[in-house]
Amino acid sequence: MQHLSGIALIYKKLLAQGLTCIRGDRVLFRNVGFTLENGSLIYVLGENGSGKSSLLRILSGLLIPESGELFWDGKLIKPGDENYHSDLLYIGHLNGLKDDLTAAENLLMSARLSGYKVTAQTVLNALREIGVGRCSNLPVRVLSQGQKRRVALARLWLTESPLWILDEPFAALDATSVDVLVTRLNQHMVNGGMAIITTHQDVVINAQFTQNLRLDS
Amino acid sequence: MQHLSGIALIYKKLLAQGLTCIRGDRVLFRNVGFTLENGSLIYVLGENGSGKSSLLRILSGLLIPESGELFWDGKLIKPGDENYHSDLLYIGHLNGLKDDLTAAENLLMSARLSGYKVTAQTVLNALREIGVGRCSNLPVRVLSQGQKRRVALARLWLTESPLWILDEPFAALDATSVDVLVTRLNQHMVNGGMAIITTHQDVVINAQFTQNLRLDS
Amino acid sequence: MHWASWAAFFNMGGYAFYVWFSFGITAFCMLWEVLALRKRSAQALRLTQLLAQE
Amino acid sequence: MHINWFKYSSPQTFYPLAGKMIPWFAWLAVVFAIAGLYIGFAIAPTDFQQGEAYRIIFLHVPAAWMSMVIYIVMAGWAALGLVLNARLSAMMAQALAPTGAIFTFIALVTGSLWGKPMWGTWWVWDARLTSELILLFLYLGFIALQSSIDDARRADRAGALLALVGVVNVPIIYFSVKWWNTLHQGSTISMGAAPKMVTTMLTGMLLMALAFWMYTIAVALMRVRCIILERERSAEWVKQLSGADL
Amino acid sequence: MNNAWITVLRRDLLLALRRRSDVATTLFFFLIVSSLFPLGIGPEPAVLSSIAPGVLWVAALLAGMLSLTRLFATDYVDGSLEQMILSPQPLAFLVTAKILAHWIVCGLPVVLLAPVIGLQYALPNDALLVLVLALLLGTPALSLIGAIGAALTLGVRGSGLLIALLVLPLYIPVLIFGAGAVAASQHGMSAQAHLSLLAACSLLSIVLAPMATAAALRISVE
Amino acid sequence: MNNAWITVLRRDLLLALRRRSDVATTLFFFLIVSSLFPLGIGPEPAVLSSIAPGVLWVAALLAGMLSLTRLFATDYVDGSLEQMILSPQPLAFLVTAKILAHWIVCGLPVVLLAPVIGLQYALPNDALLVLVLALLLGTPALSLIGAIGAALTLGVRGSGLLIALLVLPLYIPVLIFGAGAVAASQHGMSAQAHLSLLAACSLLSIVLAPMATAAALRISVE
Ligand code: HEM
Ligand SMILES: Nc1ncnc2c1ncn2[C@@H]1O[C@H](COP(=O)(O)OP(=O)(O)OP(=O)(O)O)[C@@H](O)[C@H]1O
Ligand SMILES: Nc1ncnc2c1ncn2[C@@H]1O[C@H](COP(=O)(O)OP(=O)(O)OP(=O)(O)O)[C@@H](O)[C@H]1O
Ligand SMILES: [Mg+2]
Ligand SMILES: [Mg+2]
Repeated sequence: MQHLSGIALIYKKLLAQGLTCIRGDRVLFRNVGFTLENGSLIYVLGENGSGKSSLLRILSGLLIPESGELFWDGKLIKPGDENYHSDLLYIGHLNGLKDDLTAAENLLMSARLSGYKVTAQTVLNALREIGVGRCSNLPVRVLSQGQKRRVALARLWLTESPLWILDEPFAALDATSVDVLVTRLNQHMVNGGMAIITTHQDVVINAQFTQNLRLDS
Repeated sequence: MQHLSGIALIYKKLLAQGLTCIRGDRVLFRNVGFTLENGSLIYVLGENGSGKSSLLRILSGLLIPESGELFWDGKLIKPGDENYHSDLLYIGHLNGLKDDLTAAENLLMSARLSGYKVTAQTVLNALREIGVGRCSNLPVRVLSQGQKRRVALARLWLTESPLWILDEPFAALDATSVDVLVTRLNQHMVNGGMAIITTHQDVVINAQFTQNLRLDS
Repeated sequence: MHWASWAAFFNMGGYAFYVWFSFGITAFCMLWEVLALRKRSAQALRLTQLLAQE
Repeated sequence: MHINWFKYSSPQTFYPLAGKMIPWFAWLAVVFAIAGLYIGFAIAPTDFQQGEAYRIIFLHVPAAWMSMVIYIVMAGWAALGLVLNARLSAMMAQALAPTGAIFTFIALVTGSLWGKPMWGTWWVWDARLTSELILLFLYLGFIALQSSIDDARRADRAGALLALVGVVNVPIIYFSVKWWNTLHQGSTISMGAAPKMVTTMLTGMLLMALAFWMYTIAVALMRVRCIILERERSAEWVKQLSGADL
Repeated sequence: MNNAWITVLRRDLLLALRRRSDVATTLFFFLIVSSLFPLGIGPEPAVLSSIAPGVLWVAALLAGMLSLTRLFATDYVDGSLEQMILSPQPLAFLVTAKILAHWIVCGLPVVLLAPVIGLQYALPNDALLVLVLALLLGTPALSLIGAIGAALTLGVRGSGLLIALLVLPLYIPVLIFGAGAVAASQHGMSAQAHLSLLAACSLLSIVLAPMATAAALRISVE
Repeated sequence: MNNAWITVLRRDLLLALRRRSDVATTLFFFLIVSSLFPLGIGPEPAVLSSIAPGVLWVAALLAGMLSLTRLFATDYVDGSLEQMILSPQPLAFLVTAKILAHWIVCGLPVVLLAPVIGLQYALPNDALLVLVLALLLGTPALSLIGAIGAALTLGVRGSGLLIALLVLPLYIPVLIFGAGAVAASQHGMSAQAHLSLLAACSLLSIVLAPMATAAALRISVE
């Protein structure tokens, strides 16, 4: 767990079967299934409100589907599955940052919470990678929308999780940051990682195998 | 004030002089000035944290600049200037929607707050224009990120203000909604409206006169 | 049967208010509950039928 | 005999079944109530200490019993719903809560109306009275929580959790309140003042309690049917129901 | 009345009363808070009636504090506060609508329920009357003063401490005069003086608080 | 101790330190509530000291309530709650760190302040000691039980009062045993039994509350 090199050594796969999601009295999607293996990527596509975020929340275990199962490494994922959580990095619409803490403090705490032993220096490096090194000692409250999002995304440089689930990571980012992020994702794919991503923008990530999951009804 | 046709009958102009903004101990920009007239548009450009949102907040009167003046219709704009506010529509990063009210209720209230006498039908039409008519009776809490943004933007179909200040209106929207919004902006420009916009995406709006305001230091 | 007359029965040995108010409010609560429920189910059914017609 | 419980635990099959059961329980409630009231008013003698006011007992005690029993039954359904993820159980819990609250309210009001002539005051801070009041708060908390969550499934699970937490606490609350009142100076008149119960009185009370039981079941079934209708609005079988199924 | 003002009032009432159960929640909140004291202190009616004024005023204060901070905070977080500031109406004027809504939801129920709880606490009849009157005169001041505090603490960090220390002491006179009025009438004295002072508090805060609140709100969104 | 657990504890304490106004509000509320009653009742030491245990306990209870609403609400709004749920640690375990932080910030100050106020109420020395002991044993249970309510009311519609409706009835045993302990020692009896019961309440809630809270949190983010 100590070394934060990029190489994901874990070879596992995520299997989803017959996922159905109902919110209120609307069926968002029915019978969604896929297999995700090392080095491959899923784009979840669909218009606003088609259920992309809901699917991502189901995949990360935050939302219990109406029916269907998820398997990680061949084992059924149960709610609060610590084994799965330690292999997972989820960044949703919400940044998960505390307004009153500085960017560096936020990042340090969230890495520690995920079980990584990080130092102030590694944290600063991660913030620098995505171009908000200068803001590391500012409370998150005063940062701009894009800077906040970047601080949240800086976790991608601190994690060793093979599976990344990212909900619209590119929203509110400027062009430079989008490029930086794409590079990081490419690197993750090369290292044998897996990713599930939603976005409304056109970005190209190089993966060994790319699937499109369309949710429009 | 009653008719909600698209034609802005008011011919006024916005003049900014020597605006300087300092946050914390960083100078975000210095000596920014421009003139905005009927039918013309300003893109505010710059990377994350360069001060675009801050500039827009200054222009709308929410933030007091370090130095510099703003004139509307030849008169100096003071904090809490009701005359200016009635000619202005500002939509920032935040949607300004109450989670517990339905989309329709939210829109109705915000139009009334701006002094328009609208009916349930006009509100529903506005929501339909931007494609969230189906959600009109759902509490905003259950809507998806893009749907929430669209409800906030539906105000563009209810307003008669000549000056629109929009902070990243396209973020989180799907491709269809972006097109709808661009059409509405084009129409506003043709009607002699004015707009100040920030965005990180590439969208083309047809205005009689377009300025780019770049904030990178 | 130990009541001398109907009047005595209604008088309840001077405790008429307390006794009859108790029974009255109990009856009222129960009747109100049942009626409210009938109204609620009629409403629910009407709504579902409206939905079905659409 | 083998009964397929899973079949009856689906709202679709339960809805008509409940509809058939309601009249039976309703009539039983009426019959028991008439019998209980007859014994209570016509046969039971006047109390030598309290006069006729004691006849409130035929409502007060059964209502107090029901208020406590319903809470436990409700928590049981809630637990079942949480463990088995069974929708119908959660609905049953939700359907029982208002009836339980109403019986608690009746026990409080009738007790109050009894207290005024007997003790000379509408309310004393006595252990039993206080714990009944707290029970009312527990019911209301459950109802308020459920009604302020829109998503039905979430409301079920949150409510179930609260009911379980409450049921763990009810005995603790009951004994703590009891102890509180015995340690401080007790109220001058205690409820033990009622004389030893005569058999006729006991019979009357039991009959009224039975009537309340039947009433509770009938009303809970009615409410469950409403809840099923409201929740499964978009299901095909609900759309095919007509006014005759009311 | 003004259209925008009514809109703000209606919106806040709608939000508070989204369902009928929420109103009941407010009412039962007072019942619960006021039944806590006998459980702590014991059931003797004489003691209870002597603490009744204090209990009711504390319940009013608590209801205010539990809800008022949240009212502005949600507006701040979701951006409706910005929109209110940018509306073509004086902010101090709109703020009064918000405060009125808060008082209707949290102040009025205390006033209405107070006599019932007073009965449980064995208060005599004329003290009950004074109690209702005092609450009617005093609770608006609580809402108004609370609004300043709520506005000042929005998004502020270190200075928040100072502000809490500034605003909360302003509550104390209201509580003292309010509880004093009832106590006076319990002891057979006239409550007139206390009530006039309460009214003065409310009047003063109605003049000053909306402006102060509006100014604080403007600062908070900067 | 566990790394993630300490992180959560440190984060919450740091946040409280940065937002000192919240802490001040809690303490100030406690002060106001407990100094209100002498004003209404008059200065007779005998009466004051007889109501002291009840008043102090109720004040402690209500002060805790005031801060409970914020226990998980900000985490819920900014998404840190999701991240906590997804961390590779049992949620019920992490929750104990949050509750401990809440107790340190809101329970401990009350415990420390109580003897000072007890002096104002003319409590004898040994009763003061028992008061502090009782608060020390009982306030953890308040935080623990309150956490369940805070988790259940996350993101629900309606006023901040709902949490009070859920939690206050569950607080009653703690209140009774806590006030009872002090009253017993005032009457020259042993407070031992009450204190043991208080400890039992805290122990029981330390076993059950974190699990219930974790379950409620999982439900609320759905
Ligand atoms: C607001 C006032 C009152 C409340 C909330 C109340 C509550 C209760 C409760 C909860 C019970 C059931 C206890 C059990 O079965 O263990 C009960 C039983 C009873 N109550 Fe009350 N009560 C009130 C007033 C009175 C009064 C004024 C009287 C008579 C003077 C009275 C006489 C009785 C009797 C005789 C029983 C049956 C005792 C037994 O079955 O052991 N109650 N009451
Ligand atoms: N209680 C409810 N009643 C009705 N519809 C609901 C309810 N809860 C959620 N929904 C619907 O579920 C959908 C949630 O969508 P989700 O957030 O997954 O969309 P998304 O694909 O991520 O959209 P976006 O691109 O805007 O982020 C929305 O359409 C919303 O209206
Ligand atoms: N108190 C402060 N101390 C230091 N810097 C501050 C302070 N307050 C604000 N800032 C800085 O001011 C800038 C605010 O930027 P603003 O929100 O205007 O950016 P933006 O151009 O809209 O960015 P984005 O594209 O991300 O929305 C940020 O860079 C932020 O770090
Ligand atoms: Mg989404
Ligand atoms: Mg910006």
